[in-house]
Amino acid sequence: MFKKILIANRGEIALRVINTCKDMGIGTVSVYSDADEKAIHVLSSDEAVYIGSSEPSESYLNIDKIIKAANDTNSEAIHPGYGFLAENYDFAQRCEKEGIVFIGPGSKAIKDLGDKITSRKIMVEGGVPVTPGLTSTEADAGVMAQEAQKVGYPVLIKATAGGGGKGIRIVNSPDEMEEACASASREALNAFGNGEIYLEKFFINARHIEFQILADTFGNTIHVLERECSIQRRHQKIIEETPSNVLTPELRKEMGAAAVAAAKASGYVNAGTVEFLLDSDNNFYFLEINTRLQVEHPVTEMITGIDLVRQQLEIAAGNKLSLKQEDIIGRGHSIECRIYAEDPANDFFPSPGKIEFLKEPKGPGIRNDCGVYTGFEVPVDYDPIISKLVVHAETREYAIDKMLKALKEYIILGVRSPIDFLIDVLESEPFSKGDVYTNFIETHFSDWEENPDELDIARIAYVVDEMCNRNMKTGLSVTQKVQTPFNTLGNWRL
Amino acid sequence: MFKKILIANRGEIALRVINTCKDMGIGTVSVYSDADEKAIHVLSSDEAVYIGSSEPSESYLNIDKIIKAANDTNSEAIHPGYGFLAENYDFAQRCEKEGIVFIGPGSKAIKDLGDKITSRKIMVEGGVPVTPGLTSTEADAGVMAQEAQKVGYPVLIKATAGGGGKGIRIVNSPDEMEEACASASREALNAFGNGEIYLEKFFINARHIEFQILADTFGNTIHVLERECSIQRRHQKIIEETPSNVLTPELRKEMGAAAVAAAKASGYVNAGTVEFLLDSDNNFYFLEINTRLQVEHPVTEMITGIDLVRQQLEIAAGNKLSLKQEDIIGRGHSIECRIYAEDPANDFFPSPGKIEFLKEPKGPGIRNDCGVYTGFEVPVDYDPIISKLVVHAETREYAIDKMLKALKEYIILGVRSPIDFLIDVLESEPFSKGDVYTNFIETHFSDWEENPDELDIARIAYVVDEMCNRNMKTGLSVTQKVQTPFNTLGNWRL
Amino acid sequence: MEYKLTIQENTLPVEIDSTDENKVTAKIEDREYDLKYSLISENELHLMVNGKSVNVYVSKNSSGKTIMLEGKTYQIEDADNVSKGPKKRKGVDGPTTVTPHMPAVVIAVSVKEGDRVEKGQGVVVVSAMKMETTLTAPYTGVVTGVNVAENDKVMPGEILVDIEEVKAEEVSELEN
Amino acid sequence: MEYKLTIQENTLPVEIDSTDENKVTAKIEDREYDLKYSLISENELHLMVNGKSVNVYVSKNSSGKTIMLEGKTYQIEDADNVSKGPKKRKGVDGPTTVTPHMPAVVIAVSVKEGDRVEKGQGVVVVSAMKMETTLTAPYTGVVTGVNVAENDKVMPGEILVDIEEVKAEEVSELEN
Repeated sequence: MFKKILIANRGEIALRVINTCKDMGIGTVSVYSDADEKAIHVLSSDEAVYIGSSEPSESYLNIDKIIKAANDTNSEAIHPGYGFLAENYDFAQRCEKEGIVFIGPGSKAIKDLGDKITSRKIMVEGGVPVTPGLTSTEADAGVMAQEAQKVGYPVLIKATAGGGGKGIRIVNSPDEMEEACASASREALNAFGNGEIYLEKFFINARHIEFQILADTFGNTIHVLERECSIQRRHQKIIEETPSNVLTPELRKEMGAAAVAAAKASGYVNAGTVEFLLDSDNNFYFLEINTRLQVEHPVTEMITGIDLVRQQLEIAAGNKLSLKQEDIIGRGHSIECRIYAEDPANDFFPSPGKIEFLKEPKGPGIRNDCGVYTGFEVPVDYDPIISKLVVHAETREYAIDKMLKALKEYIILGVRSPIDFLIDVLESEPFSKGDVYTNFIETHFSDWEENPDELDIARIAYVVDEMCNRNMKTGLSVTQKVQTPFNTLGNWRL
Repeated sequence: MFKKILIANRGEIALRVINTCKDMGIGTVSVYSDADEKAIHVLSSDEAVYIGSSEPSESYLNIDKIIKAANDTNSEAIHPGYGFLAENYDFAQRCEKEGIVFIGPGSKAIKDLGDKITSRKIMVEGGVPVTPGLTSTEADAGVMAQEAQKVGYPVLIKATAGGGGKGIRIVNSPDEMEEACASASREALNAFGNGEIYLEKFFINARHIEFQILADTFGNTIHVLERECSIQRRHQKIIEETPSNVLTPELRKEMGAAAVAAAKASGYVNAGTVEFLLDSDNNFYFLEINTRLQVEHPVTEMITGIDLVRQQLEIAAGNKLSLKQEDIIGRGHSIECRIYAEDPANDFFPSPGKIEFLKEPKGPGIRNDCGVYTGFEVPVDYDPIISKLVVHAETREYAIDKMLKALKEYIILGVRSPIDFLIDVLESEPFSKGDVYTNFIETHFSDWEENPDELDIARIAYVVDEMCNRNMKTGLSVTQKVQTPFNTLGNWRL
Repeated sequence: MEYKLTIQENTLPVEIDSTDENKVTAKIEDREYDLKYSLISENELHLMVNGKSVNVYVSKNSSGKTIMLEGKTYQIEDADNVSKGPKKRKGVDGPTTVTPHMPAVVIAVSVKEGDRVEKGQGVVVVSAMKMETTLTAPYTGVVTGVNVAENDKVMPGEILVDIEEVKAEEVSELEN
Repeated sequence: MEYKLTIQENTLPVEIDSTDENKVTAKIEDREYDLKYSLISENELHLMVNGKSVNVYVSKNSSGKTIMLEGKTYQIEDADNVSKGPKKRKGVDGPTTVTPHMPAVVIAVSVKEGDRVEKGQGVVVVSAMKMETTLTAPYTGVVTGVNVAENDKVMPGEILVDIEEVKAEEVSELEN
């Protein structure tokens, strides 16, 4: 096993990897930018290397600086987390050249699968069903419109690169096509450095169901059950769960087999996720393979008792997969809610700033992978994720109840969070009935508004706080000065 | 199911029960004494009733006041937690009289099993093997000495009442007998209001292995696997784990069957624990049945995925057990460490006081059932438990690693804690080899001492803190005044 | 004593009298409350309101206090302290100037000086935290100045594009 | 600047010089350290010591500071501040008076005035947090006063039993 690895990421996912490394006795090296000098991954790792200013291109996306940090600290391997360089094949290739183990699939698989056109071709050859649409990129909006007529509106304009809901637009009619192509392409260029786009059919009443896979270097490939990720806003998953309430054992077996086939067709190694669309008639279509650890991986860990990061490290170290398909047994039900610094009452607009107060929910069956702490400044420069709140219980119903309790006990002051929105979603009838589709939010919550209902208590609390804290606030205003202690030098005995 | 229940306890176990009630939508009523006005159970429940001064006899042990609180709040049932009135049959009987459901076994079972003599008789009749020794109480130390000669030294002098390591003395030779009987009897009288004692053989190289049982009112009784509780100091468990590394599937089956037999023989209903001694030849002897939820119940929950408090509530509500014996499957390994406010370098002497700073360990597979928070004053009047730190991982080895990581990340300032001691125990070779016996601490750690090794860093930190915090401290000294806000009245607009 | 507190532009008087240590009575309109309270930490209050336990979390900010209770967030202002100046908060009619909600980078500018713009028309696209937002014209008018270019870093309050409003009748004139 | 800091009765000088903002060099005896530090919260410091990351947790108390790092606890005193008066801390030879370590209740008193007691002999049993402890005679001698009875509440520092020490030779006399 590795003696020391570098984590080329930040915040909660860097901490997630560090946690398993600590369990395994593997040394950890963080990298950080100006904005992250006090970030949780810097505080939690054994070593930390400053790699530049806050712009991602100058730090977390800067391959040279990260490789240098790895070499300077004698790190044997690099874990990319998700986002940033996680699915950048140049980076994986560079690691291979430098003799540093990239904890993820080989650069070729990343390149093939990262390009949605190529991956669609590979799957077709591998006998995996794919969604109707183009199998080549297209720059001309006119041609896009023609193809849209063929497969029928609505359609999706999709960037061939990247993921995470960026560079994607729904197009319902020909007149929207030009602007959609332009902005999708621009967003993709900005996010992934590649503006190429293509078109595929958009299924309105479809579910997004993905399978976790694990593949070692000896050709052993298994799936670790499914995740239901239909609840999305702006094509960004916000609630994930497992098991899916619509998968029969048969369908699970069939889709699982397809997931393994997809992995093998692309020569996949390490942990990955095969995404499928499941339409209202239970036909499933391959969407893509995410060649990284997913944000939502914890729900799989909760029901299977498997540490997926440990599996990643074992595989990357060249060890044989210790798990067989028959060892994978789901128990109970798990749900994850993504807690971002964002304003649900204002189109989920990011709400960066200082965490004035943080109180995490606790208790049996509750896990909160949190990347911030009281006093930390959520940087404007990066994805505003605060934490992944995960619960596990005997049944879906119990899991929903536990998540509601956890959300109500989750206190975040200083930045806005979607907690009240998520509570309303989890309490809604369609969610409890399991009628979750990718258009769930648009259908049921497009006109959601804040609904504060304890106005009297809130006002009374304001006054009581005034009574209790006046002095305290004065006291604390003093502490503001303390950020740099040199105003106290006068007190020193020299 | 109940609409509302009262929890006749405090701190972490009251919170544990409240957590499941919230999951189940059951209203909760706390009771509290002067010392507990700001205790976590008061903050966490829907309602809270003040029941008197800090002496247990005036509050948590006062049956009349607790019954009144239950009636005044229309609580349908009472959960006693552990300790206090949990195994007091007068209380259970009183609940029965008042038409309040006691969440636990019937008063008769509590009475029979609470008296170790009676329970030994019941088990003998039920065909459950018991330890050699007296089957009647004895006041005369001389007679005790004679019996000791029969079974052979060392012997245990045990209070017939109570548990929790109180009223127990080891006697190695006749000359220790008189003093041991006197102090055991006195301690028992003080703790349980009953000074009766008896004698049984003490096994030096024995393991303490207990089985969790669940029994409903329809006569369905199952066991929920074992817990290894051998690591004890002063007859107080401090580390518990499951599964036990010495139980073969056959022995587990045999002891599990004996546990179920013991429960049936005593007409047991609800959750309970059958304690066995396992000697070095793998012979097992019935010790006692704890007629309550155990402090160490979480390790069982971690490997089985079952919420034992939910089971207690379902059974108490008269529902049929939904679990069958074949549904009970352990997965992975779980360890619990008890974190008390105590000084391991000073014979584990209690160290009450104000929690100046608390930082709980976090991360996948870590659960900390914690009864205190930063700023809370650990009362001198009650057992000084701070929390139960529990981990779960794929194997015992991984679980030990995870517990070590968790302990090192657990920060408690203001009171002394046994964290450094526990780290040394978990890192010791005999523990990692699983050579755990009830005399483990005496054998390997009787002469344990603090071993601070980062003296330079600590000293440097002292100075850096001085540099950073001088102003801050000034600021905070102000806040001391704030405990009562009335010194700020002058600022008010009247 | 009495406070005038505003939540979502609704101001109500709150009458509070301390009856005993850590006890107060409160009156809001005709609703009366008996409270016992304790300060748990600088940001945490525990209230017993008519026998029910409530945990409230408070933080101060420039415009008042943010309070969280039972999963919901309340922004409360002291009406006596609220500046009488023009509020910079988003009105229901949307922004009145072309300025980002938060520190951002300009991705694209779709207009140039002299262009006529319709109310709601996108004029600048900014990106913050890797998310794009389109800033729209607050009213129909003519662009009198473009103050930014692509990749510029911009701050809230900074006017990215100056637009001179054109009244309805003028619009019709323009069209003739 | 220089501090003299005591841990477990071992006092060492610590030389600290600030080289840059949030950077210092430290010298203890012949050992030198380069540090970068940041204040995470009132009680939390993050140090980078020769490139390694260390989290340190600090709280002030009457006799100095308690510091936790990597699971271990350090009680540190500033030697220049330590009162030169007689320390009331436990010495290695055990207590020098019959007094509880913490607030407690007297369970039993096993001696009366005039009794002769051996060093280490149990004289009072107290109970705190439901746990019994026996307080022993600090030295061989004669009981000159019993200041408590059963069920009395007692505090640390309170002398429960007065014992007049008897020197070895006197002991032998007594025995003859």
